[in-house]
Amino acid sequence: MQLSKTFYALAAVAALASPALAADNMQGITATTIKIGNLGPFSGDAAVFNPLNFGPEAYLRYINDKGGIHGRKFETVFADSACNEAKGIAAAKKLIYEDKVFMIMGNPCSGVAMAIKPMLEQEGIPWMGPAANPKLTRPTSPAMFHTTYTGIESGEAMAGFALSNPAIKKIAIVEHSNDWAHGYCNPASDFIKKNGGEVLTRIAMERGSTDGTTQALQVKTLGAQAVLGCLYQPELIILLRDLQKFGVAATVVGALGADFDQTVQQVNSPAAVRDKFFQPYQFKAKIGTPALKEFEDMFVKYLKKDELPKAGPPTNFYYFGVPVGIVTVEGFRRAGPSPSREKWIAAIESIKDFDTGVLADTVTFSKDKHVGVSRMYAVGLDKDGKQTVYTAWGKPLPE
Amino acid sequence: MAALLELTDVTVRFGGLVAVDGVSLTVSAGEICAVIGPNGAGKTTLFNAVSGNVAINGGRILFQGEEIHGLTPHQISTKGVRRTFQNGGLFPHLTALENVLVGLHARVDSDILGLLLGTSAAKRAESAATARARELLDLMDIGHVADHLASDLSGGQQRILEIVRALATEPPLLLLDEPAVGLAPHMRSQLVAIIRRLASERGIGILLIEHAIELVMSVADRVIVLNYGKKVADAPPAQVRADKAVLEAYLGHA
Amino acid sequence: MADAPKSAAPATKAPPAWRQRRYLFWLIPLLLLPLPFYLGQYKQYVVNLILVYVPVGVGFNIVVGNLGLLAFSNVAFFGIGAYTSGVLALKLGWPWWATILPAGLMGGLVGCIAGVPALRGVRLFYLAIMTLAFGELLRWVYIRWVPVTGGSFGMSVPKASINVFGWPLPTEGDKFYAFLFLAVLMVVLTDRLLRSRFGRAFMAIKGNEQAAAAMGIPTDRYILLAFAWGGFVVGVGGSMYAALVGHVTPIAFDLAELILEFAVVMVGGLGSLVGSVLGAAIITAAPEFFREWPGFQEMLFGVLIVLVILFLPRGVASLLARVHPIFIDRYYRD
Amino acid sequence: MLAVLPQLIVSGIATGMLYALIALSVTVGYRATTVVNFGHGDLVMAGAYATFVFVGSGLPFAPALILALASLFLFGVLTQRVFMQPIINGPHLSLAMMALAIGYAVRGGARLEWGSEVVILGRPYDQGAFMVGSVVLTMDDLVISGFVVALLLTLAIVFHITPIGRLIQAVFQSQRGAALVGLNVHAFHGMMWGAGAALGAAGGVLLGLLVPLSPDLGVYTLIRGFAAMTLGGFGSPFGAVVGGIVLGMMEKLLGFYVSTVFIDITAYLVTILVLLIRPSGLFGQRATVRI
Repeated sequence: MQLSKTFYALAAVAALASPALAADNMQGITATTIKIGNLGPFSGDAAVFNPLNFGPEAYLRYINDKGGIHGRKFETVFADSACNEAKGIAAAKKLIYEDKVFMIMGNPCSGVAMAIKPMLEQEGIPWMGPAANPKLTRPTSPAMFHTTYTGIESGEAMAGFALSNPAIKKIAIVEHSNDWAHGYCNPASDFIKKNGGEVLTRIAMERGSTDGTTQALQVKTLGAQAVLGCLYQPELIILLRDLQKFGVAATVVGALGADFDQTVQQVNSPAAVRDKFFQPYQFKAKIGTPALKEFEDMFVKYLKKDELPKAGPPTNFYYFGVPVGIVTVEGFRRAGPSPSREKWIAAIESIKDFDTGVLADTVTFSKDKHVGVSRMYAVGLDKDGKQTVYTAWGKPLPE
Repeated sequence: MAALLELTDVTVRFGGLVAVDGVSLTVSAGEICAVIGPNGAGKTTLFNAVSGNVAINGGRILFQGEEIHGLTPHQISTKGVRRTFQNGGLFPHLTALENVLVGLHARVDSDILGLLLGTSAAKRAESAATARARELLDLMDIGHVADHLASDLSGGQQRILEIVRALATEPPLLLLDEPAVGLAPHMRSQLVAIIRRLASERGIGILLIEHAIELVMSVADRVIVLNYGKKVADAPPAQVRADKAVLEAYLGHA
Repeated sequence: MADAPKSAAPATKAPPAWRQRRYLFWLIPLLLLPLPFYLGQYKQYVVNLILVYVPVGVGFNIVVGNLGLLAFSNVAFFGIGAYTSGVLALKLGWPWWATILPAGLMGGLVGCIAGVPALRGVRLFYLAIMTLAFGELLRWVYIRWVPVTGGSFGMSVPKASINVFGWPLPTEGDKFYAFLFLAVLMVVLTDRLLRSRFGRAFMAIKGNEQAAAAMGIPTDRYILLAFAWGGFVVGVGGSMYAALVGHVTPIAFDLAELILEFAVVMVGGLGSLVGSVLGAAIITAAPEFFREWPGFQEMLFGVLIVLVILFLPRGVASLLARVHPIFIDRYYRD
Repeated sequence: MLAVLPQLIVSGIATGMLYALIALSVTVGYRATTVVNFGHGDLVMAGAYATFVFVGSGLPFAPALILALASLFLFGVLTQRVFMQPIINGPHLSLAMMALAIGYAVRGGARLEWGSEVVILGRPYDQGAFMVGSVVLTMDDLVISGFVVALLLTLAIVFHITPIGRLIQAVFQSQRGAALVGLNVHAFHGMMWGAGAALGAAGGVLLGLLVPLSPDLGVYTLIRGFAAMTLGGFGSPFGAVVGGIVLGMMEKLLGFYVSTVFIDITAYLVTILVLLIRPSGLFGQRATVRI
């Protein structure tokens, strides 16, 4: 008994180690299924970002409902990273070595993503995800892909939109002291300096703040014409409210950590946001317009009740997550009836100018470019309070 | 004969309250000296002053001719002044043996590096200490409870254990704070015998606080009476017993 | 002195013979040796993580269990250990094995600093809040001292640096042997310390500080020693964490981590070395069993601790003690 | 730079009032039981969510608030009786852990329900702002400060004038003494723990006026509350309020004139400095315990 156990264990190790190198790797693929790992913060204080994981899941279920790809249906294994490196590694190892998934759909927490990167590279596990940390795909890692904007694209879009107003030169940055915020605001700061703007100051505003008086008064005293806020939604709301309170007229550009609609609604003061508060915009049209309606319907139809918001329509995080599913599926479509990791990666790298139907930019990958998108719009309320998507300052996107 | 312990004009104040007021006294080797007085007379404060738990505001305390006031309790203890506590100073969560081993602490010369490396010298020091502790317990006839928790011992055993622990390093001076509290009569007489034995056989100077007046009269060579922090008498028991003023001051309250 | 003890606790009645057989504990690491041949990378990783938390629990227990002080600074020792290893490996190019001792020493140093308020008579909740503040301040330093710590992004420990005398540890199975050695070493050393006059001094201070001083124990020095040794052991755990996770970030040492480390000590058994090891195993492995219901994890975790405190106040170790007296720690009782 | 000083002070007071309320609510439980509730932050959070739930069920704000406070009071009483009382004589670590664990479970529950979205409580009044000289005041500032001042006055009356207050003093000074005067100490502990929870919940609701709700709502504020208690003197209700206000002002001044990176650690610096320099705080009796 004991002996045979050892034998199987050794055999399994051997099976994993040697032949995999020779032939194409088909781990996670059966005649009828494709196993996908979905890694995200389902517990802990970053759980607020888990719609990023449900977006792609909705798309996979939609595809399954339509019969799957080349006769195979997707089978998702969720794993909780809790946004904690030690737990995230355990989760990823379970997906790779126990569940033997084909690939992993990414974890929005960049610390965890960085911690699992060496393992993914070693095993050659494909990864596709929405994590903001640009280091995941720069320099290019053979099997890792960003279908969505990293901190660099988003941060530059924030700065770029502010500078597209010729009147704006002096910019203040208000940010959390965490990797997420620095992931956006560091590239933003570099972009401003390179493009003729001036970064007046970088002001800290920590999570759990209940008041933004100090920050607002510093912005006011320094005479900033624009403020980049690399802040989560609660603190962004406080900053907007307090800037308004002290009559600071500066334009505010928020990072992608907040939901635009909710932020506007929760600031609850038109004067604080109209023609004043903007955010980089990842999508080709306004959420809620017919152009994106099919996605909203998809989320509502295919996600379970506890995977959707308690109240209201799906937030932009669902839309931001869904391209990960779309491009992954496109990879399988192109990889043909007998997919392998190698074929899938080649298929993804063959994607050029692919319209996801949701993102502002089309997706283009190549052998040495694993970030699929770059162009972003900006969203804001115009003078009349109408939500508008802009391509640049004062230039609304034609509807 | 040079005094073992010598207090000169010792004063302790707590805010406005003078707890010990210019007390002078001496204890010689082999002498049993009892401090009595009504509640709040400053007996325990006097003890705390000697053992370093309370700072004195005036006077001096000499032990073997050396000033000890101003030293920390552990330094005074290391010099050879050991004490027991009124409300039981045992470590209830340690066994009787471990309690005595703590008493022996300063005598165990195992260094930390030796212990961590498990050198035989360190091991020997530890096991020698353990053997010594068992011996001490046996000597006082409580060896059979060596591996029981202190909190599981009877009241009498706890009192004796505390004395064994205090005596582990063979100090020249022992301070006993109400050793007979809560003891059954037959235990009291055993206690008296032990105290006498310590003084006569080993020449230990003993300063004790006690409320049980019969015990004091039967064991003490000399009785010191405190009242409102002041010394009102310092004489052999018989003489104190006869002193009308003492009886008024003290027994009236007792 | 013939009167019998008031109540004879069965534990203390046991003849000391079983204590002579404590070498049987060596069977545990020996039996674990073939583990890498049976476990896959995932399970082996979880086992390694348990081994990281063994010193973390052992070190923490010295201060809160044996010395009995309410100090919340453990996560500071853990963090400084991890950062010391990370910085030495990344910035100075040291191999990991050479960073273990410095990590422990830094942990010990930080332990001494965290112990200073206790010397000034700060106790109970005051000490708890103060040490909590200390740990958070240190975390603030990790975030702010960007050139050294990498700031909020943290730092990646170079994979090549994770070796022992040049012998690389590429798989979880390889790390396991290094970790098992370190965990066992920390347990054995702490066991020796606690069984000596030093350990007895800690327990005497816990029981009655004044009486301990009256026995000639310099209490201040021993309080510092407990913090320093606790910090050292936890610092070594931090170094192991750096090698295992490979990525050291400030958020890994936040209040949630502190609660986790508390749980290791409480669930295992306050003041029990056996308990620290058990607690590390239970608290680290339990979430893996609840993977299917991630949202429930926090709630279950809270409920688990509540139940343990209510029904097993001396932790899971007290259950084992009922099985065989060999598991009774001689260090602590209520 | 000095032109904004009055504004910083006024805003500091307004922020400090919130810290003061949290500190006060911990103090109430501490005075009665001599145990600090380390899980208090989660009760603060629970109060805000409870109000949110009752408002969501269609109740007007005021009754919803009262129901929420009553629920938290009951929860406090129950947890004290069922979980804290049985171990009240155990090691302090167990007490601290028990409170933490209860809070952790509550937080887990909230996360399960609302973890993946941001919800707001909303104000039951208009979000107005007034100019007083060069200083901007908002309705939020007035509501929060008014509530805390009213509460402090009520507590002052309860503590110093009513018989209950004398009981609280008695129990605070000596548990055994309180039992001797015929007080059901257990029931009393439960009630006061509940009162602390309800006050904490009120703090949560006031927080909820300012910021969106999240399961971690109370955690950040609790640390500030502890710092305020330490600064003002542990166990002193008046000290808790003064400590809260001073802390609020220090955060603003340090943040504006030195660097905003210090706002987050002002509370920690204050805690450490106070305990090292003047452990009894501004108004406390004693902060050190020598056994």
